[in-house]
Amino acid sequence: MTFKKLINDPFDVVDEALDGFVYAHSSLIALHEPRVVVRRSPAGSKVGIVVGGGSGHEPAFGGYVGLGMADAAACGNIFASPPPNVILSAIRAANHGHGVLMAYGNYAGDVMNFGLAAQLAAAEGIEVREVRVSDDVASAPKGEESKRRGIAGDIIVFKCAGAAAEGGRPLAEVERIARDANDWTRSMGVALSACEVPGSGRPTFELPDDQMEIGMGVHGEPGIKRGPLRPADEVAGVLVDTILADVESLRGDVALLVNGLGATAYVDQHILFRAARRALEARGLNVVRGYVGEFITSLEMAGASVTVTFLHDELLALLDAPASAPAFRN
Amino acid sequence: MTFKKLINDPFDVVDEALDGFVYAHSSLIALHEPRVVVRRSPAGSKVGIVVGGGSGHEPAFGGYVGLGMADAAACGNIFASPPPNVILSAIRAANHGHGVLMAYGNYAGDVMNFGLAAQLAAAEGIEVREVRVSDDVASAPKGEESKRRGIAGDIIVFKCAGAAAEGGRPLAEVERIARDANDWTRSMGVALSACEVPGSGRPTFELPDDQMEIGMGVHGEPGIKRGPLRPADEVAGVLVDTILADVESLRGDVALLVNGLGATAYVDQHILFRAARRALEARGLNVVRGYVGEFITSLEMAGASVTVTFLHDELLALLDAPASAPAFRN
Amino acid sequence: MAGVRECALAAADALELARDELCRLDSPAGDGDHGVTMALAAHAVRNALDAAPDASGADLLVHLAAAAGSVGGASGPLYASALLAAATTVRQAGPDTGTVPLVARCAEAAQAAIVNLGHAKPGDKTILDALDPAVRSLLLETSNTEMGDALAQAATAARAGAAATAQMTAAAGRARVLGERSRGFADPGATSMAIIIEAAASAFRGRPPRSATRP
Amino acid sequence: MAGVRECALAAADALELARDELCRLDSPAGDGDHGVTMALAAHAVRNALDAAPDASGADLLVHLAAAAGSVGGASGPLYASALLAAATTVRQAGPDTGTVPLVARCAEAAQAAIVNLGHAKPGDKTILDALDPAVRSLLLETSNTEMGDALAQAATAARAGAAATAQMTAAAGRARVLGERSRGFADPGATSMAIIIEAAASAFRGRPPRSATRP
Ligand SMILES: Nc1ncnc2c1ncn2[C@@H]1O[C@H](COP(=O)(O)OP(=O)(O)O)[C@@H](O)[C@H]1O
Ligand SMILES: Nc1ncnc2c1ncn2[C@@H]1O[C@H](COP(=O)(O)OP(=O)(O)O)[C@@H](O)[C@H]1O
Ligand SMILES: [Mg+2]
Ligand SMILES: [Mg+2]
Ligand SMILES: [Mg+2]
Ligand SMILES: [Mg+2]
Repeated sequence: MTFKKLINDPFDVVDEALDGFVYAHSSLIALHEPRVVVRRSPAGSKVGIVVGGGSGHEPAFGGYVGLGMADAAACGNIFASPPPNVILSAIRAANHGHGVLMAYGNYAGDVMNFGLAAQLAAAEGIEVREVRVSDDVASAPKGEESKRRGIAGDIIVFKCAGAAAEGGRPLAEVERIARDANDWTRSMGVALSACEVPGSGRPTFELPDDQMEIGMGVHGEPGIKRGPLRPADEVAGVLVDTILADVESLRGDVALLVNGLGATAYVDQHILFRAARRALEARGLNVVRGYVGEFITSLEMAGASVTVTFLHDELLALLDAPASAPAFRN
Repeated sequence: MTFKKLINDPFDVVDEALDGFVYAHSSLIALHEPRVVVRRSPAGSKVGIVVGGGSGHEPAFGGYVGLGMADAAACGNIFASPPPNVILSAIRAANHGHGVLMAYGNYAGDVMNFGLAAQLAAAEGIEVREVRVSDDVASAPKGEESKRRGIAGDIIVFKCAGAAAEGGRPLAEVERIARDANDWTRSMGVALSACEVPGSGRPTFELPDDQMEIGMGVHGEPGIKRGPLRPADEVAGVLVDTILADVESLRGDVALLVNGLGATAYVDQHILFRAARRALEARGLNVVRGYVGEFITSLEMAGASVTVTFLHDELLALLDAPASAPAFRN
Repeated sequence: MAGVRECALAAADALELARDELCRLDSPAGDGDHGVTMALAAHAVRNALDAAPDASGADLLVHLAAAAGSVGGASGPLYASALLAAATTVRQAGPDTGTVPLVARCAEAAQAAIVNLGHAKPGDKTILDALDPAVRSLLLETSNTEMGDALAQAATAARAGAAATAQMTAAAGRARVLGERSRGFADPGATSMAIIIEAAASAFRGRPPRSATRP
Repeated sequence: MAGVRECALAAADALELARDELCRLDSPAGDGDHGVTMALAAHAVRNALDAAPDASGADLLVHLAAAAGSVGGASGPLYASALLAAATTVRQAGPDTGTVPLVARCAEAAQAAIVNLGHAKPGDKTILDALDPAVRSLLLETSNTEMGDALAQAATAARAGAAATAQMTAAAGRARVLGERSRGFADPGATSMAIIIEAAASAFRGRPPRSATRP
């Protein structure tokens, strides 16, 4: 089975989509060059925030450019990190002389490309720090946190880093905060069906009709195991339990984010949110902030993930700070 | 083939989903009773706006409750209009003594249920007016506009009516504006694959692998014909041409809204937006406002629609007025 | 002898069994939910019956109307208005309950209420295409006819009317858009109406309704 | 005789033909895009070759590195760094071009660059598992070996290395998460590397690369 798509030439997907997206949000964002989304009115004197990654995850990453979030997003091909020169442009656009923090998901390709871009930027005298989001507990065991993938936790890290930068904090502080947000954030998801990279002619994976993939990444990379499809309450229980088992000292207040991967109906996402909230509260945690919707998708994949951020006062204040990006407003 | 869902009991879908949705947006909205979404802080002295319809269209309709939009949304079962008593509660919650305008899509069930509710409200002394959104050009020929279904044009009508009410206009004016917004708004969509009403055990329709349904409604009701799947530029051309053929005097400035039905990737929606904008501009129109995303979905249906609002100064000002609802911010 | 309560329970049973069939019929031209909507109505009907163990026939009909209406959609208000009209007819009849002519007058009033609310007419491929032949069948009976026989005749007429909708072009409800493409399958609302009348008839005969015998 | 340009064109042809195969290999453990990424790289390579009709071998390698790198992902920077290292090696060699030992030194430098950037090692189920045996094969050759023969030997070694990845457990890249479940299919990056070396060999032999003969 292949997926029905409303596209033209598969190789033009990213550029045509960016054209439409940016035009529709032109009060907030603009294209700096073909693959670099920037704020419509550049921010003033502050640390610059660059986010980015492969395309196919819309509204990530261009949707998180705006006041209180990122200054620029570097966009790659579908499911492929942007190359160093695109990231370098984003760094230059975001730089206002106070240094730049890059926050991106921890994938081999992104690590290499963002790393190369940081070297190029350093050669131009721009101070660049990197924080790799690594919230997906399914992607490496405890003790190997730095090997974990970044999934919907991206949004929490972008939000906190963006708020810190907007609040005038210096680069080292913004970096510390982004790292702290990442350290306190854990996610895990399930996939119910695959998606198709345009031009590839095939779904990214095959899953029997009655099965789900537990721990699926946001590109269709397999998870940790397959199991029969279960009711939302049970799925939420498994995800929440796995997340909580990974954390040592459970704090009282958490933010809960449920992310739809693309093809899963909003009613399902909302039901999963309710189920995850109840699961967290049944385990003694207090869900004080909630977010539900499609924050980082996998084209038309079906499934969803649960993200929990264990809050302290600083993180909560940063989450609540004003933001005005196409995909996140406060 | 059935669809994989993250739900619990199919009969609990609507209430569990509303619980999750409202909790996650509790800074803006609240549940007034199980199926009535209201603003968190009720509006002051102004005409009340009630919207509503079947569930399964999320973020419609609860997502359009908030400052500058609706005061209350009445939510039905999946794809089923809410019953009169639920609508009556919404009317009561929205009423601040200046009358209530109800705006909803023109479907047999909604017409009956909202009509009955209006009679009940009138019996309580609440002045109620109704505007039925009827933007879907595929659902009845020119000359029979009042038989047309309401699809994504809902959002334009809700926005304009909400802004007018928030601006302190009296009921007759708010009604006139809502009607005017509807009169200047036309939509048409395509479906690429079906969805499944929870508990029904089957997709709402069957569509061969290489076909699309042209003129599909937002509930999986069939459209006007089937045809082979075509590239986005061609699909946009057909939709735009059909819309423009329906309008007598073409005005210069338009707002363009592209709505994803649920399972279609955002890149596809963005590409369709770009294609529709180019098609409109090639035909001499000027796209001065753009909206793209999932505004009114059909569970996990794949497909998208194009909505064009032919603008005059008053409508543009109302579209641009401040709004702060879960699914629409200005 | 069966009364409103027994007929309603039989109808609830039959509608729940017919859930898949009614969804299937609502798929080609509608939105695929009619079976779910009627199953929700059946559930509400059971709750209403439980909540009013001692209600009279007319009162029960009012409770049933509220239950049917609570599901919304197109069929909710149509069935609700039909049941309300029947309740009014029973009330106006005073002590004269449980006779075939009264049931015929109830059915007639129900039909009028549906027309009044939905503005459809027989031949439009709606609920009315099952109800109208049933009403006409009932009006032909005399007070000498057994209730069970009268309802059985009406059920046969309703089922034939529902079956005949397969050859009709929809002129009301969601299926209207389809026009000619709406031919070839029976109308879901007409089918649920036939199922309900069949269930009422079987309640009087002490047999399970036709639909309940299916797998 | 074939040079950098002919090898690059042959590789672009072969990669475009292998698009489906490389996507298929990237599906079970990766994100299904490797064929698309390498086809995009092939497209960029053609543009780079067209834009530099008179460039020297070393300059062409730099342009090819930019083209390969422009596609991003994991494979973009890895192939880019490999090509850049090869360019540097050619430059340092001065006039001594087109010899088998120089090609071997280029391949060795390319491998070192990939290790340096990606921190993987042979056996991790990556590009290196095709490149490493090819490098070792080339280093065994002497300056007396025909270039075509040397590359053909290297291509055979690369293909065998790529095939052997099917039995490996991934320890780098996206597939790492899968662990044991990653066994049973060849690594897409190792396969594209084998295809490229095969294409280079066939350019020297004037034959179409192996992959191009498939349907
Ligand atoms: N105006 C009307 N008059 C009579 N019956 C109608 C009318 N409109 C719709 N119906 C009936 O309602 C049925 C559909 O009911 P249902 O699926 O529950 O509602 P919805 O169309 O809201 O999904 C149709 O098959 C038809 O018989
Ligand atoms: N650290 C690494 N070192 C060497 N090769 C690697 C490394 N990480 C990934 N690869 C190679 O990249 C291939 C995947 O390439 P591609 O699919 O284009 O990138 P992505 O993983 O970004 O989708 C893998 O099959 C593997 O051979
Ligand atoms: Mg990739
Ligand atoms: Mg319905
Ligand atoms: Mg229906
Ligand atoms: Mg890949």
